[in-house]
Amino acid sequence: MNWQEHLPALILAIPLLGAFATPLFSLGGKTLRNVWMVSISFLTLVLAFFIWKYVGANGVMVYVMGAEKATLALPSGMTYPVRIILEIDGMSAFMALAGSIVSFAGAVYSVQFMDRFTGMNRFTSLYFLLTAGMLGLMITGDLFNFFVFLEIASVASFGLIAFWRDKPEAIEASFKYMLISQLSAMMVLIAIGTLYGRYNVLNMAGVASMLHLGFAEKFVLAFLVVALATKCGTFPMHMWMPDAYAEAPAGVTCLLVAVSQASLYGLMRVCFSLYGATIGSTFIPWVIVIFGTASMFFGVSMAVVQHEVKRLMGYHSISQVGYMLLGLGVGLLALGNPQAMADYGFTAIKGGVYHIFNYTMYKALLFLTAGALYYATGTRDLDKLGGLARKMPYTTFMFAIAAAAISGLPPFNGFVSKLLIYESVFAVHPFFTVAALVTSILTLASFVKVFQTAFLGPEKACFATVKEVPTSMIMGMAILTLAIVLLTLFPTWVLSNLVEPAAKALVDQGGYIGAIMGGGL
Amino acid sequence: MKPLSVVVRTGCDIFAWFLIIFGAYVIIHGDVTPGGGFQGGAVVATFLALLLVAYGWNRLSLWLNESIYNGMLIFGLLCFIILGFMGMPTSFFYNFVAIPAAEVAKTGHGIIPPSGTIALMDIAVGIEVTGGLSLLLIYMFKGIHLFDNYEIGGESGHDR
Amino acid sequence: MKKTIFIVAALVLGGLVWGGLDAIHPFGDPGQVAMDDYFLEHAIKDRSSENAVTSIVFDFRGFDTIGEAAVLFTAVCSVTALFREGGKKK
Amino acid sequence: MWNKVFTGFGYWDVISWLIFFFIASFFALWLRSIGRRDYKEGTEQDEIYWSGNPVPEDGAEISVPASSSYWGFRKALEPYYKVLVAMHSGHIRDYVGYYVVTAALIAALILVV
Amino acid sequence: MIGNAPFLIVGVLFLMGLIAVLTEKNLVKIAIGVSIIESATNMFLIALGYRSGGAIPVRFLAGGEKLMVLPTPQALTLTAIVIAMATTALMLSLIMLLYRHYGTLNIDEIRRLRG
Repeated sequence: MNWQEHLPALILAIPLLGAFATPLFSLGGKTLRNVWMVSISFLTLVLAFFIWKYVGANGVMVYVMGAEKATLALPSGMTYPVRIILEIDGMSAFMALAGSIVSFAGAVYSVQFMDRFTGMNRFTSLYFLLTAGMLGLMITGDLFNFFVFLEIASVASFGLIAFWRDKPEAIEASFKYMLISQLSAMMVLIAIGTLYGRYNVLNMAGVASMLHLGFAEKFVLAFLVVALATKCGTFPMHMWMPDAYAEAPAGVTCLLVAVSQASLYGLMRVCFSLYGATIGSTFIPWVIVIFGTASMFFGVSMAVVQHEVKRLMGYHSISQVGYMLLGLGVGLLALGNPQAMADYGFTAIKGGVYHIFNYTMYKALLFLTAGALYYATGTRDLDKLGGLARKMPYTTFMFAIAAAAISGLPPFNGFVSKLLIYESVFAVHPFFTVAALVTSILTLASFVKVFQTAFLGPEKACFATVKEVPTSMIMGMAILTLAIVLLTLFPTWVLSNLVEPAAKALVDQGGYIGAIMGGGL
Repeated sequence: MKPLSVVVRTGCDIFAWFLIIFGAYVIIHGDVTPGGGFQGGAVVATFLALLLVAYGWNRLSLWLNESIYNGMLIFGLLCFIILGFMGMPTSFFYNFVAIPAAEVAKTGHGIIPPSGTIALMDIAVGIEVTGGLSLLLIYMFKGIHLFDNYEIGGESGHDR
Repeated sequence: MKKTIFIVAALVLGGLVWGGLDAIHPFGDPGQVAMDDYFLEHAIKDRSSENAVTSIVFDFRGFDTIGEAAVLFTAVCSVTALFREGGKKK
Repeated sequence: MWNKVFTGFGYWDVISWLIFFFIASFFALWLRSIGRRDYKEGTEQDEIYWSGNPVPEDGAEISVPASSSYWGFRKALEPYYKVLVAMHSGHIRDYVGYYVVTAALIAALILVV
Repeated sequence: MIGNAPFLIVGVLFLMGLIAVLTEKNLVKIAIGVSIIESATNMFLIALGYRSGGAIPVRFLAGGEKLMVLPTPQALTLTAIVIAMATTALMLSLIMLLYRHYGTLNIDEIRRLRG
């Protein structure tokens, strides 16, 4: 029996166990609880790393919950799977790695950031549940299980956004997110129920192997795309995003970034693996491209006029998600056409996938630095901040790196993925590239504004006593800074070892189905 | 909230205990009869709901010990996930004590029910749901008057 | 004006939900039942569990149930965190 | 490990960028080193010149607030921003409404197109 | 047509919930609307699993009947009900706190986050 076979179950069970056992460890005092928090999230990171290595070496990983043998997908006499199956291909492993890095950094950061508040044992539980929900979304291969993890992630994020319950804005943001999120979750459930009614299978690969595009399937596709696009914050439905990101505690916002990427992953899984090439006969690829362009442009133009630092970054999240949707949508357009796929489609998908990793790292870091500003000064309003560069040198340094990366300044990693997207999207229509470039310029403009008003300028008398933030917060930020620097220095290695397997796995629908059903389509 | 009339209170006193018995029955026989951990747990949690309605929070809070419910919640959840882990050599959530129907007909079964982890997890979830729903009720009742004693603003961390 | 558009959209969406569900299969006559028949048969054969639904909830799809328990735990954690005692006394 | 990343039309090479920055910083330092030598710290050369007015003690009085930056940009695009800001009204019904409208539109059009 | 009435009722319930969310001003009524949508979804799942003439999927209660209704949708509904209950409890708690902060339940006045 190989212990590595059990990795998919362990990576979900460990954060859940961490969450359930947190109240026990809280009895032992503050230090024990903090050690528990950091060690469990570190363990999750290690497990995600092993999964990524295993998948890179051995291909798609399948884990059947509760079967006589952990890799036995089809019970005897059945032509399709009946149990819950976790299926990890390159894309899932890639996403899980990104998510668990962010989760670890956020946990380290939260140790001292949340030190001053009450109710921390509940916070720790909710943090693990959010991590577990995010990882579950990324690695599950079952439709209903996907819904359950979507709900775990959503409910945990409602609780965490409203954690500072003494601020009315936090409660309001949480309620708004909850309303939209519940509506979309119910639409996801209706869609899943419809697929179950049609094919009597709940496994994604099983459904994908039988799917033929009829009336019900089209309506399911529309529901799933709209609901999951809402959860990752695309333009006409993005309104919850700046509210929620701005009002959540910084360590949580950092994880929420990864959770919205999990929803994006779900969207891509539905489009690429569930529907595959049949999606070409509908207009959904164009919908995703238009969603991407619109959220890119309108998100950033709202961000330019903001004067609250976390809200500004929240609007930037929308515009960055637009880049990924644009890249992946162009990949979807080229999906049925091998010539177009080789010409520009695969590059676009690579760009989109690479941007997911880059975005998760630098956006999480930006939110952490914004949280550090809030921790040190007690305000998030850029009108009041100023002259902090000399007082908070580490924070300033890390903010500068993250801001340069998000604006795509060479030589930082943000530009590599943006370059891949620009050049491949150009083949579809030059307009998209122009929109993307304008977005990039406006991103730079608004981060120059943040840097100038918060860190540069004359030192203000009201911030005379401001000190650098405590060690654990700097450690949390340093983890992500290190990730950004490594991504910057080794783009080729990252592209060929991290991104390309993920992009290949995303495109390869036959491989995804074949790992469970055996013998491809 | 003022306590209700003495008739209602006496009725609730009597029926609340029967609800626990009924809920426990539903939980324990989850693998044989309709019902199971969630349904039974919800029925048991009605015990607290009835008492809360009849007596109101002020009377009830004098003898209510919420750490019992907290303990039930954690105990149930940990039992559940540890039962899942115990199937681990084979696979997570493997039903490692199940006895097939043919063998039960031949040799019978001991104290452990033949459905194995199904029955055990039923009980664990029943305990968890009882604790969880009761805690929800307690805290939402508490929340009504919580901010009479505490200021709604002024969490200790923000004032800097 | 805005409200009218929203209500019209809601009507369209409700109609589409009905239409989409109508296209699944006729009520009372599911076409493919292989998975459910497997559950009904093996619940009793392998685990001698009389109640097929419980055996699905806790065995065949047990992992969903831990997710469900986790959702309940999440809600309890959130509510207890929202109504925690703390902050300034009046 | 240090190869170029080919994008189909061009390529990305982090090493050439690093060399560029190295050379650029070398030039910057060189330019700085040939600057004037008569600068002394602690003398009047060190003081802030604020249009001849006395410099306030508190930096808050001379800093430009963030709301004022890009004022011209915002003024020029005022009609556009008016619509866009009006969309983010903070009203829950609007938010749900946009969601429902988008869902209805896509679900209706996917059956037609 | 009339045989498919359960699906029609699901559509109508879904619509009712949506209309409630979109037209009501009171937060509690909006929460009720969301609950109605959740009920519609649960009802849809249950309706999926019905087989004409099927018996309860518990062996000794079904008697000698061979045909049982599909058990999977019932299990899914059980999960969905618990999730819906958990989110409803959280939503009502948030409404309680909103009322404490804003002193009103009218959504026209609860809009501090805008722009």
